Formats: sequence, structure tokens, C-alpha cells
Amino acid sequence: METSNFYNEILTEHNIRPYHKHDMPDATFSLNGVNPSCGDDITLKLKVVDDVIEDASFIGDGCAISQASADIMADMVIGRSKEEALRLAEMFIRMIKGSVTNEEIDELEEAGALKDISHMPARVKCAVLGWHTLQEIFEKNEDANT
Amino acid sequence: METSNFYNEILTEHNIRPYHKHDMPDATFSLNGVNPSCGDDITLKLKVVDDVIEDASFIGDGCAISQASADIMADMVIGRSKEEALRLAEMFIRMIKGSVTNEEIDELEEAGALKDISHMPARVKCAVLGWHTLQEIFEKNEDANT
Amino acid sequence: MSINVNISHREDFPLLRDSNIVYLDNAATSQKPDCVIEAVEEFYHKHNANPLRGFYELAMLATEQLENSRTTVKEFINAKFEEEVIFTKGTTESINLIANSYGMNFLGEGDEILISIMEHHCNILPWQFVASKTGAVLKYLECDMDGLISDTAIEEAITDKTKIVAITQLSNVLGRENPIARITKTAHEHGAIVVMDAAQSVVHVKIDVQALDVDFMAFSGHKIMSPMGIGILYGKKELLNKMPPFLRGGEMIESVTRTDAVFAQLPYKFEAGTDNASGAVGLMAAINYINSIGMEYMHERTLMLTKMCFDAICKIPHIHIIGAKDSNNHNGIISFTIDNVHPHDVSQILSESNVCVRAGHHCAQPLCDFLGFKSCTRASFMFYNTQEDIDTFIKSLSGIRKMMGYGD
Amino acid sequence: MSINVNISHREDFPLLRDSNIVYLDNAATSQKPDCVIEAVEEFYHKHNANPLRGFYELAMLATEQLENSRTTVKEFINAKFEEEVIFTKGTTESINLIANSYGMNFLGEGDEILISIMEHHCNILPWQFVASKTGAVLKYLECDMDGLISDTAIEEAITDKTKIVAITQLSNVLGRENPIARITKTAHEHGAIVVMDAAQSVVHVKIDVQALDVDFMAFSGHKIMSPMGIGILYGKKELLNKMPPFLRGGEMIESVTRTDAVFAQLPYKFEAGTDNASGAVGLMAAINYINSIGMEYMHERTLMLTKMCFDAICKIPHIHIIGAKDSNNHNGIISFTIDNVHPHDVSQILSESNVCVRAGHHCAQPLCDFLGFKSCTRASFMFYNTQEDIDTFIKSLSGIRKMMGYGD
Ligand SMILES: Cc1ncc(COP(=O)(O)O)c(C=O)c1O
Ligand SMILES: Cc1ncc(COP(=O)(O)O)c(C=O)c1O
Repeated sequence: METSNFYNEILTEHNIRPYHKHDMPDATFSLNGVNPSCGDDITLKLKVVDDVIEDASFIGDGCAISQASADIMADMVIGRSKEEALRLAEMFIRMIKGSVTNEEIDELEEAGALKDISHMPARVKCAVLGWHTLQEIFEKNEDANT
Repeated sequence: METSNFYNEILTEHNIRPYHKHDMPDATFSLNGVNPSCGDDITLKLKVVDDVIEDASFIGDGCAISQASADIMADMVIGRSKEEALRLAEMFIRMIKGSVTNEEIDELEEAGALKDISHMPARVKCAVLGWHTLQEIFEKNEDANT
Repeated sequence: MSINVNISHREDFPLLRDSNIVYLDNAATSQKPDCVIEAVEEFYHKHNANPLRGFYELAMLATEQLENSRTTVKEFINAKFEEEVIFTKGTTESINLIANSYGMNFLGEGDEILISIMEHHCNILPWQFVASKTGAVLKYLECDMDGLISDTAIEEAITDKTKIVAITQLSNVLGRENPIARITKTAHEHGAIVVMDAAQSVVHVKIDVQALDVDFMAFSGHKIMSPMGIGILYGKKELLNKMPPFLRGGEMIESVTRTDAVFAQLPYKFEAGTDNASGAVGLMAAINYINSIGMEYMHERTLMLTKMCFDAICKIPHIHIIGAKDSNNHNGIISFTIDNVHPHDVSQILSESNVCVRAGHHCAQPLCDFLGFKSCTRASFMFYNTQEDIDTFIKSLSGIRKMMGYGD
Repeated sequence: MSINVNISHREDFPLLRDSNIVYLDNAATSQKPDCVIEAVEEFYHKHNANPLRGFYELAMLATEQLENSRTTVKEFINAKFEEEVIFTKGTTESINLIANSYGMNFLGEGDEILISIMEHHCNILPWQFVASKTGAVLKYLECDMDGLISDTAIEEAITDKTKIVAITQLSNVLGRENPIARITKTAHEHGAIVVMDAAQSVVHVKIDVQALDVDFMAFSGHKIMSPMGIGILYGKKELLNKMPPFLRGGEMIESVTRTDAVFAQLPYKFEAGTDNASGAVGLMAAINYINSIGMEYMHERTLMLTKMCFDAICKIPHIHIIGAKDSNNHNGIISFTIDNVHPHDVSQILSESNVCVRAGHHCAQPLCDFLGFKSCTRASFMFYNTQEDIDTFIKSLSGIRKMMGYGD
């Protein structure tokens, strides 16, 4: 586990200069996700039109991993359909559990920068917080939205 | 600790053929003493006239040590004054705790056969049950009797 | 399975290896093999940190050890989920947890708690307490003089009023295995839950909580060759989920304010305070050791030793074995009385020949009362005992009445 | 006392001796010296039996070891009587015992429980529970931003309604020693009892329960170099005598019938189940080790290390130490925040240099809220830490903001 490699530029950049950390007045979904034991706390906001994520943002605070991971996620899901976003979420969570192929890591783009979390059980929750919240938004609203 | 020496003739004799294990209809004092954790259970009976123990007996059951010790005690205190009996009780209990002189052990006569109990913490309660009950009888009745 | 009585496992146990002790008090606590003692040592040499708390490597190693142990226990008892396995300090704490968290909160006036007459005090007193506080009624399920709990007794004792049946899988006095699956079935038909005390059985019977369908199960590590101070509570997830915590403190919370707290998920909700990780590691090593020797083999060997001893005792006059007439129903436990010799004297005389047995009421006074004696002597075996152990024991036992001054 | 910083005690601790770990999470748990690990091993090699139960020699040895440990603890904390020393599995169990046995039975509607704002969750949640069940009111005694509890605060908070004051002798976040004797005096004037959490203090402050006049006191062995799974509850005899038992089972009874039980004398009334004798033996070895090193020397050394580290941190920009400005008020505990870097990231980055520190709310969320942060990083020292440890820590700490992408 090489931490200095781990806190790489992708991660630190998304942490200190997040693109998508802001409010979204016209969001169609908003959900709070927390890791109570860590104190990580984000509110994910999505603007979904016809099952396509037109915009994504988050507010909140927490460790660099939770914040950067949420920011990277927002970046990735904007413009994607609900199904594609959920497929990425599933893939990301699998990566964190240590069972993805190299092709899949490539597909995860910048989120692949978090793959070493699979060796850091204590940080798993931080990395997946954003993605879990995304999944929850769509699960909770499945009925309403179909 | 040589147990075979310990269960000597004095002890086994007093255990299986106790002289004083019987009821006493004209007892002036009767008190039940128990070691709940061991199950030792005796009722000590004394006939005290003018502060002199005219007769002593016990009923009940328990291990050889508790029974033999009670029987030996009864033997020793018959004919003695309350004060002398209490002095012997104090001496006996000290012997069990391992702090008596050889002269004192001699004075304890047959009760001296129990001196090795001082090396058997688990059996101390058994050996002193009779003597404790004797002390209790006189303590409880101090006011009534003076 | 064919057991060679001449093969000895004594060598694995330093206390036995380095002494001439004839240890026949295995039902009180077991001896520990080198591998268990060394596992604890290794934990302190290499992995010691407060588990579940840190982000540094050592703390993660400690956490991993603790959770590996949980997984090992889960497989050992065939639980469905890891989070159904809760670390406690022993059977006594586990049962008190159930009584305080489940009993106190889900019982009321007129409900019935059924326990067997052969329970250990730790499966009696917590229920007396619950009964006194909730107004529930404590009832007893009785056995016959052979220690058998009959189907009829079960059918009669369990009614729609019964809410909890708490019973040992194996009596620490009688050694007989109780018909748990039978009891669970009847209890569930009447809507009652079953708490199984596995303190004695865990080392003799392969436990399968799913097959037995028990709702709660408890055992202590120290009786299965693991260190002292660690034990297990198993509970079905849906029950544990609806129960409030028992001990309260660190690790079992999600968040705390001045006035309130949100509790953590299972299993942590029930593991307040620093977990005994070294104990858990020792327990894991003990289970691995058991698996390497083979549970079935261990049990067969114990039964063989039990039979040898049982048959020999039967030949000594004035000795009366308590419970079943068939040694196969004794599972390593032989309790007995000797005419006119008190068990404490028996135990002390045996101790002279380095034979360690237990004497007394064995924390089962209601059973002693029921069977009509105050106390008894108990010899209990594990697979690491030897034929020599039994020979020494029998020889010393045979001379006791004479030593106590009796003619025969 | 003059302390030579170059003398190292690291050699006594196998985990430190055989690695390059910089262990600064001592407030979570301590490392164990060889003598403690070996004492546990020796117990299993030579004395292992179920204590308090047997009449054979091995059982008496086990009992003797357990009781010797009790005597050692009695002297260590200067209790008046052996039977005031009760073995538990740790601070958390000890405090839960007090809350459940004393709190639940001697408090009622309108009574007040006073705890400090800096309590560990295990000295908060049990009282929240007691308050919710008995109708008592839970109040908080506050400190200032330096962690000081003033005389005025004490005088105002303790009233005739106060029945229990539960307070830590040393905060696990602030490291500051609280004025316990002062609190006890006021509490007693108002007829309240005092429960002291000594989990953190026991390794830094020479505890004298009689001089402090506390009514109850609790600590865990694992924080003072003894094995996990053992802890102490001290209570004044007259209070313990009038309290009902907490855990119920074997060993804590005199006699049991189907419907009732007579409880044993102190200390056994509160020690249901098989005692963790090997844990007690380890605790005894740890106390003997402490006595051989010298409590005062240990503390002086810790203060010196604390000061070195404190002064160095003060020179790093963007780092804020929590609590007192004087390092002598930190007793081996330095908690801090770094601007814009989350403590979990701090801890993980330090871990890269083998530095073990803890990050989070440290089981003291109400204190964090009160002081205005969600979490912080904590470095905590024991006498076996070295100047090198601190150098490595400071070096790594200095580079964190840069590593996280900040310009300075
Ligand atoms: C002040 C304080 N109290 C109580 C505890 C709890 O101790 P344990 O987890 O050993 O029960 C701790 C340590 O975690 C502590 O620092
Ligand atoms: C059947 C049974 N249940 C419970 C216990 C209690 O176990 P522990 O003392 O380890 O809590 C014992 C052993 O003493 C036992 O034999």
C-alpha cells in the first residue's frame, strides 16, 4: 500500500478543486448519504430528464476520498442514462471489492484512480459513498419513475 | 500436601463414628451453620449452665472434615467455660490460618489433627464451620446471657 | 471409525506434556494446545492494536484477525451470516445478554419461560430475573432419572403461553445430549423461541445452528481449548435486529448526541467496548486445531475413554453413576456418588494421585435437588486423555472407601 | 527526576522491537511487554484450570493466581479491601455494571445524573439508558476551550438533586487531568456518588481511590500493557453490598432453587461465570512491570515526549492542537486538526511512514460537537516511545498539506 502514490493528482485535484461541488436549485432528485462512523456526509443532486442524467452535483464534507470520489462520479454520469450510470456504479463497487478486469478499470476512467482502495478496508465506505447514494436515488424512485 | 496422611485415623474415626452427632432435647442453645457453596450443614446444640458447657452435640451432614471437626470440637468444649471454649475457637481458627505455636497445637489436642488444612484453602470453611457456629452462638446471646 | 487408544494427543498440550497430571476436569475448562497459546502470543508480537478503530496497517491487521475469527466461528457453527456471530466474554455473558435484551423487552405478564431442570445456573438465574421483572412465569421441563427428556414431556411443557425455551444441548452433570431439534420444532409451532446453551456440547457435538433451527446459541471459548475471556453469542439476524443493545459504549454506535444515540449495525451493536481480539484469535486457532484433528474423531475417542471408565467404575462397589445406564449417552461426562464419602473428600483424595476431578453441585443445584443428592463428583474427558489417565483414576478411586475408614 | 531521552524501553516490547513501527496510538491500546505475554503463556503451561471451583492442586493454583492478581490491583489503586476489586472484561462492562446495578435501582424521577462533556461514549450511553428508564435527568458538566473544568462549573452543576457524577479522570481527546478530588468533595456534600472512568488515567496518574474518595472506578487492562479481555471495577464495599448483581450465573451464588437464589459475598457476587484468570495474571504482570519501571518515571518520560512533540507541532503552519496550551496538561495525548485535510486522510498518509495514530471522533462525539469539530487526529504516547518516533511523526506530518495538493 503506497499511500503517496495513492493520493495522486487526480484524487487531490478533485478533492481541493471539485467541479461539481455546488447546489442545484432545479435538481429532480436529492439524497443525503452518510458514513456515520467516519463523518463523511454528502447530499447528491441529480437532474434527470427522460431517464438521462442532465446534471449532477453534490454538497457536504468528508475525507478526500469521499469528496473526490463523489466529484469524479458526478463528472462521469452527466450525460449518461440511468441504466449506464447504474452499470458504472456496480462496476465501481466491484472494483473496490477487488474483482474487476483491466478493461473495466479503463472504462471507469478517472474513477479507476481509486482502485487501490481495495487494499484499504477502512476506506471502502468513503470511496463508495457517492455511488451508493446514486444507486439509492434510483432504487427509491424506481416506481415513481417508470 | 499429603492427603493420605491428612485423612488420618483421628479424622476418619470422628467422621464415621462420631461421639456427639445426635439430638439434644434439653439444649439451651441451638444454631444452624452452613457453607452454602460446599453443602456442609450442621446444627450445633449446647447445654450451657452458669456459663459452663455441660453438653455439646451436633446434627447435619457434610464432608468428613466438617463433620469430624465438629465432633472433635464437641468433645473438647464439654465441661469448659464459655470463655475457655471461645479461646480454643480463636486458637483453632488461627491454626487453620497457619499462625499458631506448637504449644498451642498441643493444647488443641485432637483438633490439632486438622492443622494441615492451612495448606488447603478450599477446605478451610469446612474445618471451621463448627467453631464458627460456636462463636456465633455466644455472640448472638451475649446480651441475653450476661 | 476405528480409534487407536495408544495414540496420544497429550504432546500437543504443554501443561499435560510437562507434568504427570491426570486432568479429568475438562467439563470445567479444557487445556490449551501449543498452537492456541502461540496464536495469542503471535497476535501480541505482530498484530496488536485496537481493532475496528484505526486506519493504519497494524489496526487493519488486528481488525482482520478479529473478523477472520468471526468467519471461522460462523463456519464452525454453520451460521447463515457473519453478523449473527457476536463476541462476548463467555456463555454467561451471552445468556445474560439474551435475557436482558430479548427477555426483558419481549416478555410480559403471563408469558412463560421454559427451562430444563438440568440447566447450569447461568441459564437459570437470568430467567428468574426476567420473570421477576416482567411478570412472566418460569417453568421447568423435567427429565427422567436417566436424564432423558421425553417427547411427551416436551409436548406437555410447551404451550401457546411459552415464549422462550432455554435449554442446554448437553448437561454438564449428566452428559446426555438433549433432543434440541425436536424441542425447536415444537417451540416454533407454538411461537416460542429457543435459546441453546452449547457450553458443554460445543466440544462433543458438531453444532449446526441452521439444522437445529435454534434462535440463540451460546458457548465459551475456554471449554474448547481456546483462551479464557472469549465466548460466542449466536442469534438469528431478524431477532438480533429488533433487540436493543445490552452493554453500551464505544464501537456499538453510529452517532451520539448529548441526549441520544443511533446504534451500529450487527454484529457491532452488541459488542460495546474494545473487542478481545487476542481471545478471538485464540478461539480461531482452537477451531482450526479441532478441524485438523477432526471433530468426529475427537468425539469417538472421547466416547471410547468414557466407556472404559464407565465400565471400570461399574465394577467398584458403593459407587453410583448418575444418569444414563449406557456410557454412549455420557459424552465424556461421568458424575457419581460414593456411599458415605462426601464428594469434596473424594476429590481431595484423588488429587493426591494427581487426578483432577470436580466435586460439588456443578452449578446445577435444581438438578441435584431433583435427582435427590446435594453434590457429586464428576470426571470429564476430552480426546487428549489416555488409557493411563483412566487407570490411575480408577486405581485411586477404588481405594477411597478404605482410606476413609470403611471395611470395604 | 531527570529523564534520559536516549534510554529506550522499546526492547521490552516484541512488536516494537521487531519492527519499525512508530506506535502513537497508545490511548487506544498499549503494546505488551514480554513479561506480560510470558505470564499468560506460563499460566496456560502450568496453572490452567477453572479457578474458584476445584479442590485439586491445579485448581487451587489457578485460584491463587486470580486472587494474587486481585491483591496486586488492590494495592495498585490503594483500595481498602480486596473484595472491592471486581474483575470485568473492561471499562465498558464495568461502567455498564454500575449503571445497571446502581443506577437502575437507586435513581428515580427527577434525580440528576451529571456527566462531563468530555466523556467517552461508554460513560455516556449507559447513563442515557438509565435516564430513559428511571426518569432521571442527564446533565452535562462543561469545560472551557482549554479543557479545564472550573471550580465554579463544579459548584453550579452539582446540586442536591444530583445523585451520580460520572466523569473521566483524563479525557482521551484532551489529555487533561480533571479535578476529581474537588468533584468528589462537592458531590459528597450534596449526597451524590462519584463514578470515575480511569481508562486513560490509569497509565499516567498514580490512582489512589481512597485519597480521591471516589465511590466507583473503572479501567481496562489492555491500556496498561496487560492482555485484552480483562478490566477492573472498583466500588466501595458498602455500596457494592447493597447493589443487586449484574450478570447472573455460576460462581456468584450461595444457593439456587427453582424459583430463587441467594447471592454470594463480594467480590464474587459481581463475577458471574468463569473468571478470565489468564487475563488477571497478565494484568498482575503488567502492574508488576509498571512498578519495576516506576510510575513516576514513566509519567515524566511521557511528559517529556509530549512536550517535544507539542513544541514541534506548534511550529507547523495550519495545524491546531485541541485543548490546553501547556503541554504538561496533555499527559501523552495530542489531538489536532489540519486545515482542509480530513483526519482520516492524515492518518492514512502517516501510516505510509509506519506512523500509527488515530483519527475520528474518538468515541467522544459530544465533546467534538462542543469544541466545534467533527473529527480530529490524535497522537498518544507512552514511556516506551522514543525521540526517533517523534522525529518520524513530525517529518511526515509536515509534508501532509503539500501531499494533498496545497501550496503550503
Ligand atoms: C476515557 C475512556 N473511557 C473508556 C474507554 C473504553 O475502554 P474499553 O473499550 O476498554 O472498554 C476508553 C478507551 O477506549 C477511554 O479512552
Ligand atoms: C452447561 C454449561 N453452561 C454454561 C456454563 C458457563 O460457562 P462460563 O462460566 O464460561 O460462562 C458452563 C460451564 O461452567 C456449563 O457447563
